Amino acid sequence: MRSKLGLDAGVVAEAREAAALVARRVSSSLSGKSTVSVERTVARLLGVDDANELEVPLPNILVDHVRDHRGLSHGVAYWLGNAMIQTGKSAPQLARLVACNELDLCQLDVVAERRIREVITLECERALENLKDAQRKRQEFRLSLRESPPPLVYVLTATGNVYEDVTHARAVADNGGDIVAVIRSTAQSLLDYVPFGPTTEGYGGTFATQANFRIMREALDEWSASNGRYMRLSSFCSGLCMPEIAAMGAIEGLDNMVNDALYGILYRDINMRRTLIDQRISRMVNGYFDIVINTGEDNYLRTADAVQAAPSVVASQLINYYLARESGVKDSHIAVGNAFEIHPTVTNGLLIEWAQAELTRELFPDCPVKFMPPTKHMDGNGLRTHACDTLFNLVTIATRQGIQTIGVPTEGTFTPHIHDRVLGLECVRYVFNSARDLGEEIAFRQDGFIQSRAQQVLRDALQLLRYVVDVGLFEAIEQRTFGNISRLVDEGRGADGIFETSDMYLNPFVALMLGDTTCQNQ
Amino acid sequence: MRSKLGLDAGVVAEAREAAALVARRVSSSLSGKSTVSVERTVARLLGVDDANELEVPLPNILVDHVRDHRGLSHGVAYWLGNAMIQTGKSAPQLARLVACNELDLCQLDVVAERRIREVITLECERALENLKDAQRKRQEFRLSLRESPPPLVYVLTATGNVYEDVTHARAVADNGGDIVAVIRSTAQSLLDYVPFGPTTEGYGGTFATQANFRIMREALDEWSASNGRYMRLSSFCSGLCMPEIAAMGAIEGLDNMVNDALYGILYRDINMRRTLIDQRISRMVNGYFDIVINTGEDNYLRTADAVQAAPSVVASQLINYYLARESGVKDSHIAVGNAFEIHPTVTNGLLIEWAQAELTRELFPDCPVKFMPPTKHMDGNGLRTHACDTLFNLVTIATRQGIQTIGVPTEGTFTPHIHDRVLGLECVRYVFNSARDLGEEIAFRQDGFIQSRAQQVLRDALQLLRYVVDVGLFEAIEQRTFGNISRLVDEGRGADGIFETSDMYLNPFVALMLGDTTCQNQ
Amino acid sequence: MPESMIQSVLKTNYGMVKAYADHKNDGIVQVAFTLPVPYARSSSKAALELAKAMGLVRPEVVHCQRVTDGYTYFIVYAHCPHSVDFEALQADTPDVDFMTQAEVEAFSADRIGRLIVVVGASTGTDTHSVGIDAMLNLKGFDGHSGLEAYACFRAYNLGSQVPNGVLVAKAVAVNADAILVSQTVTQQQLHVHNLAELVDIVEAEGIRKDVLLVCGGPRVSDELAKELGFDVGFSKGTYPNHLASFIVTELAARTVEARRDSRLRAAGGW
Amino acid sequence: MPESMIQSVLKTNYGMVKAYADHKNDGIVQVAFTLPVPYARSSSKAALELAKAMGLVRPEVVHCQRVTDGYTYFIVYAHCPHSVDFEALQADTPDVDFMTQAEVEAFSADRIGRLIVVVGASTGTDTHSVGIDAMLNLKGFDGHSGLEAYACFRAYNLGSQVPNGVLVAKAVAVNADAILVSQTVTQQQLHVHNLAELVDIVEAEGIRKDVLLVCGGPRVSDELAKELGFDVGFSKGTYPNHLASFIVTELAARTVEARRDSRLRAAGGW
Ligand code: B12
Ligand code: B12
Ligand SMILES: Cc1ncc(COP(=O)(O)O)c(C=O)c1O
Ligand SMILES: Cc1ncc(COP(=O)(O)O)c(C=O)c1O
Repeated sequence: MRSKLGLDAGVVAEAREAAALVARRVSSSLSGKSTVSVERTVARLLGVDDANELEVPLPNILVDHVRDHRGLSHGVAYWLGNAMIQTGKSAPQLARLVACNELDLCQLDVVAERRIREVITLECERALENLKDAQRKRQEFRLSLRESPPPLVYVLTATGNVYEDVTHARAVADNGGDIVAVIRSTAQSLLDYVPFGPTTEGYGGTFATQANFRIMREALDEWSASNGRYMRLSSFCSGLCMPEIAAMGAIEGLDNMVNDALYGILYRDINMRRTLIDQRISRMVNGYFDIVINTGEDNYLRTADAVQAAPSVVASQLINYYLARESGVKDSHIAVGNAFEIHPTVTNGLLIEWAQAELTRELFPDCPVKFMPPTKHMDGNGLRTHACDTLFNLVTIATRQGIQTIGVPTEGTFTPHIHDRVLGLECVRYVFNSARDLGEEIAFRQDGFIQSRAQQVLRDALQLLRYVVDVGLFEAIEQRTFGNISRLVDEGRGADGIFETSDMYLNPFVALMLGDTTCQNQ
Repeated sequence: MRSKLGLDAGVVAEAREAAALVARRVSSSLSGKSTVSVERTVARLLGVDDANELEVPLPNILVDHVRDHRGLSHGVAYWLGNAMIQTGKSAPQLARLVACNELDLCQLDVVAERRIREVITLECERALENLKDAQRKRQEFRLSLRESPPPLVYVLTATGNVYEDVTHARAVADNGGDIVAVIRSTAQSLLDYVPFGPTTEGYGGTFATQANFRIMREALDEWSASNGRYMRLSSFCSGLCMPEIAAMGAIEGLDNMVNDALYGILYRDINMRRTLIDQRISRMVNGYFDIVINTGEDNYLRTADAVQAAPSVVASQLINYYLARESGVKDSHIAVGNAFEIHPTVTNGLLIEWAQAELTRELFPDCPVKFMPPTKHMDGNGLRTHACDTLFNLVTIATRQGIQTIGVPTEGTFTPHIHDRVLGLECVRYVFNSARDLGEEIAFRQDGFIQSRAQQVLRDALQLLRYVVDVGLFEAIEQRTFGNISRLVDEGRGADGIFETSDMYLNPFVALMLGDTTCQNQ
Repeated sequence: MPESMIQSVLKTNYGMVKAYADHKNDGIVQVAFTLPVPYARSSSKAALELAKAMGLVRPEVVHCQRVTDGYTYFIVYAHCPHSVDFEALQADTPDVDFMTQAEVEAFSADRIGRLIVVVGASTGTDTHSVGIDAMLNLKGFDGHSGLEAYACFRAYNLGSQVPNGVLVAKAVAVNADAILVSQTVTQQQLHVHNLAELVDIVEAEGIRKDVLLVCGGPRVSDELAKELGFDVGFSKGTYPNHLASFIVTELAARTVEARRDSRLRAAGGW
Repeated sequence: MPESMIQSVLKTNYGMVKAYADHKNDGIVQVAFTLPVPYARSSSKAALELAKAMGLVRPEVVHCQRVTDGYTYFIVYAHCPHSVDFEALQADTPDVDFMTQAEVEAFSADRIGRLIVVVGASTGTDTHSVGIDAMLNLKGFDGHSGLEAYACFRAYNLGSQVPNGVLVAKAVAVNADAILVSQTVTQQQLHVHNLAELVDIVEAEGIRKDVLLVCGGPRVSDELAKELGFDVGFSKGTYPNHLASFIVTELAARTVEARRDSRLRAAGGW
């Protein structure tokens, strides 16, 4: 397709190269490091689940145990592999023994490293194969049903009670939503463990637990089967347990994950290195299991001015994209984010939004780009919000977005009530259908307002990327490049969960997952 | 400006010629006829106002008196002129004498016709000059203030109580409306007289009386003066008193009048000939006093299907336009109507609306075309209506309409509450500003959906116009050409108010007004 | 397991139904109105007071907006402690089964066996005819033909703006089984005044017992219709077969009753 | 003449204010809610009953919509017979005059004469910092600088997600005159729980009398704040100078009172 915006291919190429360089440098600067949450992810992928009577999850008990015994630099896989050889027991069995203080993993005799590697790699392969099997079954189920054409309609539920969320999710499905995302309780991101079991209390959202995933997954599968249309499930790979959530998602058959490389740093004050290591593994898992990831550039527009911050959105989209590629995620599974957040009183604001949405679309031609609704400037006037949502829906369909988070009339007031989602969805259906082919029908005036705006934003994004290349991503974040928020490299939560890996460090999943997806990609 | 729709200039020209021919034939078929309301209009323009103690308006008493004395074929001007000569009294004085049975106009000695013509023509000239004077003052007042750029925002009030209407009108002005139209009570159209005095009871609207006009005019002038922006006033020249309302509007300084040639026939079951004679004079008055008239093709889309009825809208716009031109109304004062009435579930409905709105805009380049909101398919769901209104507002601004009647969230439920207007206006402001230059920014794909639709509608309209030329307007109406409604030429209300004029018939206003505007036009 | 748990957690007690936002029985409602008070700090308190007067708990003004001098618009959210006995209402309101056109025709042939005459109009000053046309004209509504298309009906549609007296006179003239009236404009209760007038005229004519009196319109509910002395009212979402079903069932029932009455009378049973 | 007539026709009796749609005292209100009942004929009756339970008269369901199995959304219009005594409310709620930044600084120099120390944060699990930043940071809000920019303030902004205990500890450490807390997430009354916790901690620390306790946020009203034991609450539309005006006026008043108290105490007046 020809560029509707008259973009300069040279500028595009240069911006891509700069972002790719930033991503590569981040990766290499973090090699030789892992985190407690990455190790817990290894445990989870090997089947460790459950919690003790104090509700401490076994993956935490296991990893803390190894850490307390100063064995973490070898990786939890190393100790599990060795223990499997020594005891003939599986990872879950070992974890349970550790939890009842019946086993000290690090006191067992240690066999040769090669032997451990062989055994544990085989275990990891088997674990992945089992999960892949389940994923393939799910894919068959999905393909046996109808799916909506893009833009896929993404709707949050956030009651705090997973059973109420199911009711809300049914309403979403009944009214044409395609993806249900259970938003998480305010407290979760900063917990260095994943709560256990079904939960019925949460503020601003519902805890992401494996049981909750399963309850929602079952409810959606049931709906899908009886209505002949596949409903996707989403959650959030973010916070201190980013990669674990990815593993849980893979286990429970999620289809989509909000999974931004920088969100935790900027909006949860999590340590930079911690987040960047965690995101790498979480994305590997998502990539390997074909879970679509969504980046969160929308957030910048909520703490910075949307008109001015536009170049930083593009710069971040490209960095986020290349970081995902570094983790082996395919283009078709990277939904880079953007939002309709220009103040409603800006003259020609709609044109600026249109330019930006089209720009995102054109910069990522093979990605299911994700567009998010106005929220920052929404207030208690539901009709005003609905009018903004209507134009937002229009730009979404006209610029062929891949995923759209819907706006709801109470966006400026509270986590929406059940009918707010229904009314929001009604508006989406109306606009998507009424303006279905508008995008194809119209061309923008050459060098007019829209084209010039998009070209300018792209040039400014390139400027910004050059700057990030120059000073490095950490320094750029310190300098408020994204969302007008500054974070320091040595501050933030969770830094104590980072550790240096030894020469003996083992995590076979990385090689297995990357190897595999690299093949798939070719 | 180049056609955005790729219209065929030949088809446009042919359609115009056909419509002009229809209009000319209507005019000539009705020459030699007048109506009681036309005669009452003559009386009103000569200053006859007021009512008797039974609330019968003096213009009615006067005209009925002449009719009862079988003098109507000479025209009321003839008898007034003669009486003035005989008694030295003014028209209002004479009317009052007639009303108290103290004078029998038709029993006075009759002077030579030439003498009567001279005197009464002078009187008419003087009357017009006085009104023109007032109108010029109003124009100066208007020009001394700010006015909004088009689209002018037109808002109804309809409380039934003129004083409550004033409150609503202030809310309209405060929230950015440009034109206030006091909608009329359900009963008014079929009354063969104009009620008298301020009224505080009405259903679905407020009676259009001269006192009510004055009350609203004063309130708007006061608002205009203190806020520095001119507020326009509108009413409805329709029903059995069409031309009288025009006169009252001219007297009270109205700026705008809904004034359709066919509405009364189709939607009020008024006799065709009666309406067509009345509209001719009412438009003469409006044209002479530079009152912008609005046609009502929107109504067809409420009783017929909007997608299918599109050609009939164009055909009617052209006929309405040429009938107005026959009455001497200038292009700049003919706001031909159209509405956003396609069912919200029609796929690509927005594109069809856009094509039609642009078509109206291009067919009438010098007219302030008027666009009306969705109502037919609106229901009790205010948010759904608001979403439709948002896209309606978008098409309005993108196609450079001259006047826009706003939509309100309760359109499908009841005559709007005071805040409904405010919320509707808020949406208009938002969209007009946010999409201000969208129209200039975009071009339609050549021979794409939008262009093809507009071209097809135009071709079909030409077809229809050829048919109307062939069978005549009366027969076409009988055959449900407009709004899917059939009316018969000899049926409908008010036929008994038509009369044949004699050779002595006098109505100097016609020549005075037409002569004058013809000069202005050149 | 989870499924059954969901069931039990969320099961509604129909004897005591409360509003729902996102937690069972949270009772959240939204209330919106304009008050004739200026846009100022004290005004929001007035809005809260009004909400409290409705018995609402913890009201919160989420939006307030100046309308014009001395008028302010409010949107309030609050918890509504009131509940409704839905079980009782369900028992009171049997959900009716309507017949299709064919079923109506068959039923009528079987049970009535003659042409049923109906006369309809949009009366008073109301010019809205789409509703009555939808009921009577061949074309009907949304793909459902009007009564004209039914073998068992003879339908007269007098159109709109018809004086009530004219409609009743026509009904008398053609010996109608049912009078059908449509009303759309409701501002200042116009429809109520006009429908009441129609009932008065029908009663004055002494034919109330001989005709079915049916009204309809977007804001006409069955409750209102009955309150005003009609046999039934139809609102938004009515199809001609709903009306037809009502007429034939009701006429059949009346015929049976009339027969029984006359049998009773014959047997000296009164 | 007409003008005065309009005045008299439409003049509102502030002692008895009713809702307004298009006729004085028409009392029309709109109510919207979901009920956990199926989408069926009987359901609308449930909505009408709920409206009646609120004391509403002539309720009318203008819209009802299926949400999902067993849930239906309603929009109801009705006449609300309740009225509000606005005169009394006006008397109770004096409309406050806020000082500008310069006025605050002058007032403070004159009446307080020392640096005022304030400590603020968005506490608990709430990560929304834009509100507290708007109050404290140089950049401020909508062109109004935050307290950092005022000569008379020393402002510490601890950011968001700050445990209440940490905020109070900081206040103790720097001997703060005022503790400022921002709360945005209100779902399931999170803000209420969290604000109550803060008050408990402050009281447990025994410093309640020594600090001004101020909270703010989009859904925090002054009423709620006071109910929870704060000195004041600020909501949407607050500018830093509003907060500053409150702090300096209150501190000045307390200083006067404290002096009087100590004079009284010195004079053995207790
Ligand atoms: C079409 C229309 C018109 C057309 C009418 C043309 C015509 N020949 O009918 C025109 C343009 C002429 C018009 C004029 C006016 N209109 Co109008 N109009 C509408 C509109 C857009 C649609 C109504 C409609 O046709 N609905 C479709 C039909 C099929 O639905 P229905 O009537 O509800 O009928 C269904 C049921 O109710 C039921 N039913 C109806 N009647 C009957 C009868 C029986 C016996 C049975 C069994 C069932 C039944 O069955 C039908 C099928 O399901 C509405 C807005 C809206 N969206 O509703 C405004 C609306 C009805 N109009 C309104 C008004 C105020 C007017 C005017 C009075 C304005 C004015 N002052 O000039 C004038 C009319 C003057 C007058 N004397 O009446 C208001 C009424 C407000 C109120 N509640 O009081 C509305 C709601 C618009 C608004 N918000 O202002 N209007
Ligand atoms: C920006 C934003 C975010 C940003 C916050 C970034 C940041 N660093 O602050 C991000 C993207 C991170 C975010 C995340 C979430 N958000 Co948020 N967010 C918003 C948003 C869009 C704007 C809020 C805002 O900045 N307003 C602008 C400021 C200036 O206004 P303000 O806070 O009201 O402050 C003014 C006054 O209230 C007052 N004030 C405020 N504080 C104080 C303090 C004092 C002392 C004083 C005197 C005055 C005062 O003065 C200020 C200036 O006038 C709102 C939607 C909206 N339109 O309101 C949702 C919203 C607040 N978020 C919401 C939610 C649920 C969340 C999440 C919990 C979702 C989730 N589960 O993931 C997460 C947060 C997780 C957590 N732990 O808290 C909900 C809250 C619902 C509710 N009522 O409970 C909202 C309403 C959106 C919605 N409808 O769902 N959010
Ligand atoms: C990119 C991104 N990640 C994560 C989240 C939420 O997750 P958390 O629970 O970590 O705040 C959001 C919230 O909107 C988000 O935008
Ligand atoms: C063209 C036109 N004329 C007149 C009217 C209303 O006037 P009346 O009072 O004659 O029904 C309308 C109502 O919308 C209209 O569209």
